Amino acid sequence: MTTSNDAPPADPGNYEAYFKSKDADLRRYREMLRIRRFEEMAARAYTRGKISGFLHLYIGQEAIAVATKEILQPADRVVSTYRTHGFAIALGSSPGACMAELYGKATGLVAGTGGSMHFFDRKNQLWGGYAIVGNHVPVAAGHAFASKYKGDGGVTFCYLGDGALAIGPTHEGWTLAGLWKLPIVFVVENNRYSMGTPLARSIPVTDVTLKAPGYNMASDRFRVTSVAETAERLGAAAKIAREENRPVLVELVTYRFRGHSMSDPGKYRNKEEVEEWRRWDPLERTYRALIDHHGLSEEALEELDDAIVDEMEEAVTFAEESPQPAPEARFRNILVES
Amino acid sequence: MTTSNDAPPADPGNYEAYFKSKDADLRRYREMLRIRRFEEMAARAYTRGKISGFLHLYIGQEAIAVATKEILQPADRVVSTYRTHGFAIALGSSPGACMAELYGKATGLVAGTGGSMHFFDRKNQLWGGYAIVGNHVPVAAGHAFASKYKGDGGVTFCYLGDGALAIGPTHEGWTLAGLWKLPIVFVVENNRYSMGTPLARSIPVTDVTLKAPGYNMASDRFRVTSVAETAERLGAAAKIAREENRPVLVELVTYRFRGHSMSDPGKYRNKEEVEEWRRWDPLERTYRALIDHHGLSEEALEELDDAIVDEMEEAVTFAEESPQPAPEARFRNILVES
Amino acid sequence: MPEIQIRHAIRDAMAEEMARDENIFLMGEEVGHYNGAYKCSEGLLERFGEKRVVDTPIAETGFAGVGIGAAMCGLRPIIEFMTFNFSAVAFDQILNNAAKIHHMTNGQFSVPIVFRGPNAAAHMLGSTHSQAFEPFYAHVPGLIVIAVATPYDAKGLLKTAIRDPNPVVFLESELMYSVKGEVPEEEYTIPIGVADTKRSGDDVTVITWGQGVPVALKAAELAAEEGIECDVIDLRTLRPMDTEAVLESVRRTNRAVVLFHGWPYGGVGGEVVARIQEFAFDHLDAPVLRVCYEDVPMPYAENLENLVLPTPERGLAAIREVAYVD
Amino acid sequence: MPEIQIRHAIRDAMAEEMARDENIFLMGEEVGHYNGAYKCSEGLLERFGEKRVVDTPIAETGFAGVGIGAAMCGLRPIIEFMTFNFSAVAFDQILNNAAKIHHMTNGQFSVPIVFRGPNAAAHMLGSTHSQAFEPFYAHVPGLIVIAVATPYDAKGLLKTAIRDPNPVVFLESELMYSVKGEVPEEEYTIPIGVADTKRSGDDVTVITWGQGVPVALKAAELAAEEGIECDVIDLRTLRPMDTEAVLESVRRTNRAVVLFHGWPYGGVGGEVVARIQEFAFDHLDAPVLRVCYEDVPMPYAENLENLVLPTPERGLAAIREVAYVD
Ligand SMILES: Cc1ncc(C[n+]2csc(CCOP(=O)(O)OP(=O)(O)O)c2C)c(N)n1
Ligand SMILES: Cc1ncc(C[n+]2csc(CCOP(=O)(O)OP(=O)(O)O)c2C)c(N)n1
Ligand SMILES: [Mg+2]
Ligand SMILES: [Mg+2]
Repeated sequence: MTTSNDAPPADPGNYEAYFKSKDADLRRYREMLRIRRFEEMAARAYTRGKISGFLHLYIGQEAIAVATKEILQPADRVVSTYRTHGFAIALGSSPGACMAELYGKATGLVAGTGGSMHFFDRKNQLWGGYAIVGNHVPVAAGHAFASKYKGDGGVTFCYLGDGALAIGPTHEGWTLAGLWKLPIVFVVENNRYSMGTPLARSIPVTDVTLKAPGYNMASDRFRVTSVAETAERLGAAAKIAREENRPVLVELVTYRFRGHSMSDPGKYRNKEEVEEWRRWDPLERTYRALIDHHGLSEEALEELDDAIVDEMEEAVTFAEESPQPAPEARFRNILVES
Repeated sequence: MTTSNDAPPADPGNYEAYFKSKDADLRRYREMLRIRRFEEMAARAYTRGKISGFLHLYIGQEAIAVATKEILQPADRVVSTYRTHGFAIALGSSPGACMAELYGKATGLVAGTGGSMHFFDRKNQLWGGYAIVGNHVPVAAGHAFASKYKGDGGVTFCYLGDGALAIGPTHEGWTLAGLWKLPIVFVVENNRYSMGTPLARSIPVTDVTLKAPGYNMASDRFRVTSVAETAERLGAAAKIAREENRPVLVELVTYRFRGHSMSDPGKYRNKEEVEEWRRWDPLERTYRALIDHHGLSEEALEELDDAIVDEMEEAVTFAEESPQPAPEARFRNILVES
Repeated sequence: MPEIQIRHAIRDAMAEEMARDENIFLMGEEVGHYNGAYKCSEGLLERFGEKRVVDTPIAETGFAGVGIGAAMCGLRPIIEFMTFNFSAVAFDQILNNAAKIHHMTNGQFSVPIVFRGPNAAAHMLGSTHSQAFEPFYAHVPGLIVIAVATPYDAKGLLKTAIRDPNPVVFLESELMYSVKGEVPEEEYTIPIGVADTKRSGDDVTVITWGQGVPVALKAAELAAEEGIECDVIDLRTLRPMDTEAVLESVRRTNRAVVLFHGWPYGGVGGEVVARIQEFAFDHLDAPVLRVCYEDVPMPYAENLENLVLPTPERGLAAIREVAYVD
Repeated sequence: MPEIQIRHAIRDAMAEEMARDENIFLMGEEVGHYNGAYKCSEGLLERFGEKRVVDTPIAETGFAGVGIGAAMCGLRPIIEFMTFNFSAVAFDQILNNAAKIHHMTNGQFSVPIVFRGPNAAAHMLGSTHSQAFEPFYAHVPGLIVIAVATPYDAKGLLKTAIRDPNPVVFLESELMYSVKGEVPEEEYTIPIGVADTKRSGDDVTVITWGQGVPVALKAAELAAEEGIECDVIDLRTLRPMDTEAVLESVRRTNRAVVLFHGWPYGGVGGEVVARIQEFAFDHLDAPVLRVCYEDVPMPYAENLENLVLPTPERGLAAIREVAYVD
């Protein structure tokens, strides 16, 4: 695999390479939009005081979750951070259960014990949902260790932010994965910032893949501009992990359009920067491709959008109408009742 | 700087390159021998039950400490591990105080509070003496941070074992040093084993300098066969750290001839391996160079040896005759009495 | 006296000390350009520059260790943990380096450093972000541990902590950063190891600290309405503990409740109970009770969190119980 | 019954369980080719192979985390810390992952894992290598904490710990690995949460665990020579604690001493005292005393270490004090 720099294709309107199939692109658009609309409604509920605690939005990075779903095989696992709504929705979690979790309701994905930062949905292959930066990386390596131990052929996809590169647990997880040749893909979602800190103030290098040789990992690096390219290249990484039983490092250059969390005004970056990145918003590009390239009508996409908004409004209604956890619930699942 | 492999010069008898000066080589031989004799006597005292706890010997690696002393400047600092006797003796600590520390006596280097693993001797620029693998690396980076903060021109020499490469604190210390461009030289004393674990079971790469680019560090790598070469190349690294204010990684390929600690029989390596490395023992090579190359007599070196043995026997006597710490001493230095 | 928020008392303490001694620097995540995750360092980067207000990557072990190493060289680091939950990844640095270096070097080196940040539960942050860390640090000889609950105490004790030649763990509260209180214009400091009686009464002694203080005061109010007058003792320093202040009060009231934010097992709460029964045994008319978190990981759901947290009502119940009120 | 050393009881427990269930594996530093730093895994690599006896580099956070992740997948890791002192660098994994994953996933995942290794002071290893870690782990809901002091308890409880579906912190003792005792040939297990009375008497209750047990028994012997008969209760499980066993005894003796290896502040010792005074208040004729380490980092020097450690003599003095003997 090659290490390309993070420059986007010269022209956002160039759709030849990665917008080949109308149906696929429509499906991808739909999935990305479902995530975005879900989070926009969550943000609104947060502002209305219906949701508390931390709320970290994935807006701008949806293509990554959707691409992951495309290449995920039954024995595979997805392990992520506190910025997990996108993965849950993409992998098939019910928006109602997700929204109810944000509301801290009994019907939530984890019955209100975790909230936004701890989405886990085993049946949909979502294995978390971790909020201490970097401490899921050794755990994910442990999943890959188990796959190899059992020979189940599964690959673990471990997502981490650019802010998780300086911390020790990430290094130890990478080291053991490289040493023991574990089937795992470490995907660095480099959205340029950890809270207000740009990558250049997080680590001594700007090309994360420069670290790969030190762990004997194969690597790839590119800017996320379409689901198709992301799925193709993540798939190639997974193929190496699966067939050669070794870890692969993939740096995805992406961008979050919202603040770090709801409380972050994002003063550390200027309008121009955000606007420049908006031109490359995979959702926006897919929208344009569907119209300019695949010839869909704005009305058709409008209808699709309305349907999604309905779905997410139902999710909100479900969350609002769901009961709070029973008081005794606070004593449940501390230890496994045997 | 180049990255050379760890192969030794073809012929141990080739003295041209690094045994140029009779006086210097004699001094170097003397310093290495002082360390070796000190530790041999400590080992004997340990077997006689005079010393307890852990005792990690530096035998085989003495050239590194002696070379460090040659290039150390007044504002510089040396930070090392629990395998520190060599540094203490080379940097000028009194063998009596060192031996008394091993005996847990009031006259010890740290008055019997630390023992073998915690040699600290501030006036001789020895800043420890740490026994949790890797946890001195961020601390050493902190010394370098202070040098830069104060502008004292000092360079910190941080020594760590090959076994300290997998652990997170090392990664974090390297990351901050690279990010903040700190004047520090990280010297990996790769003696091939961490306890019974060969490097190949510690990290996914065998060339440690492959990690340098990921931290934006310059690097060097070579096999330690003489004080002169080691001093020259460590000096070059220190020059970069000092003048360019940036961290440098140096991997020293070396070997310990004794077990990990006194309790380790070293079953994990065979006689042949140890014998092969003995041919490259810098002390042995320097001895041969003094005789074959500089024309000294065996008798002369015999005398030198006797004098050193006397010095170390005095150290033992001093330790034996020194008093134990006063009982109240156990309540001292818990907090700074202000 | 002007009323200011705790976050500003903390900022002012740091600013005044940094102005006094240029060896003092502030280091942590988002302390500079972002002005602090909870705005406790607002304006400090602008005033003191990047040399002395240092933004770090997410590497608690790394920057805690750098702080320790810098302190050994005579600098005076203030290390901010965005919250103390994140000090768990730096635990070894605090336990084995900060707390022991002065001792294991036989006094050749000292570690004048302050580790500060918010501690214990905020609101609906889930189990990994709602923990009280004083049980882990107050247990360790070689450390000083402080927990503050008012702007006055925060400023006075932080200045003392910064000037102290020892490693200090300084516990704040995210929930209380906006709490306002009077703080003198003129310079002052508060000594380490001295508790403060925040309310006086002769019926029951309530020992508390940090986030527990407002809960304890409210509980004491409720008790007063029932005619039970409480001494509310804010320990302020958890290690070393002002045992005498506690005993003096218990010898008067013969009854004690310990109210705090944190899990029940052991910890500072257990230590307070153990000392009272050991040194005031003959004065006790009732067992000392603890009011704190239920012994569970903090759930996210609002209703569950509220049930787990210590409340004035639970405090009152304990006060009534030790006072044998029906 | 054959007499075997604790190290072999531990090895046999692991070997028998590994033979029973191939999802069980042992992982840690030097556990394989080196046969264990303290030879607790002697022969296991040879018998079970590299797949199930996994040597690790020095990366406690890494392999603790790998164990947790593997346990979530249905494997049954036994993670050996060469000593628990080195678990400090893995503290976050144990506190925030092992202890919380079952809870924060609402039971979707569980973490059946055992963290085992020697705990507390050995002999002249200095301050960073002589620490008792139960105060840090017993404080945390979501964990089970066990400390063993005999070959019989070690084997029976380790087997139970390995079979338990929860994360277990299993504390051993370097000083006691060679201690011999009877262990039945036939299969047996010991339930979690049940204390064991290691000596019976009606005058004073001595509560102890782990490395404290032999010291407490010796102290009880000395006391017996003076006519004071002690109940010596080995808690064995520190979390959950067998409070009833302690209370039953104290209600009989009306006097208690807690003797253990570790620092005084808070911790398991503080918890035992707090529970006794809370639930047996009216039965106590004297304050509960604690005999443990002095509140200092462990010095290396032999004479100083001996002064810091709890001894039978110090135990006897406390027993006499609570018994009001002269
Ligand atoms: C060990 C630790 N330190 C600090 C934090 C607080 N924190 C939460 S998210 C975050 C920024 C992470 O940024 P990045 O890894 O780039 O992920 P992103 O938010 O951009 O998705 C910080 C500092 C934490 N959760 N854990
Ligand atoms: C965090 C931690 N884990 C384990 C240990 C136990 N231990 C002490 S030294 C050592 C081996 C270190 O080997 P290396 O780093 O190569 O240094 P060397 O002994 O070869 O000089 C181990 C495992 C420790 N001290 N700290
Ligand atoms: Mg980021
Ligand atoms: Mg080594």
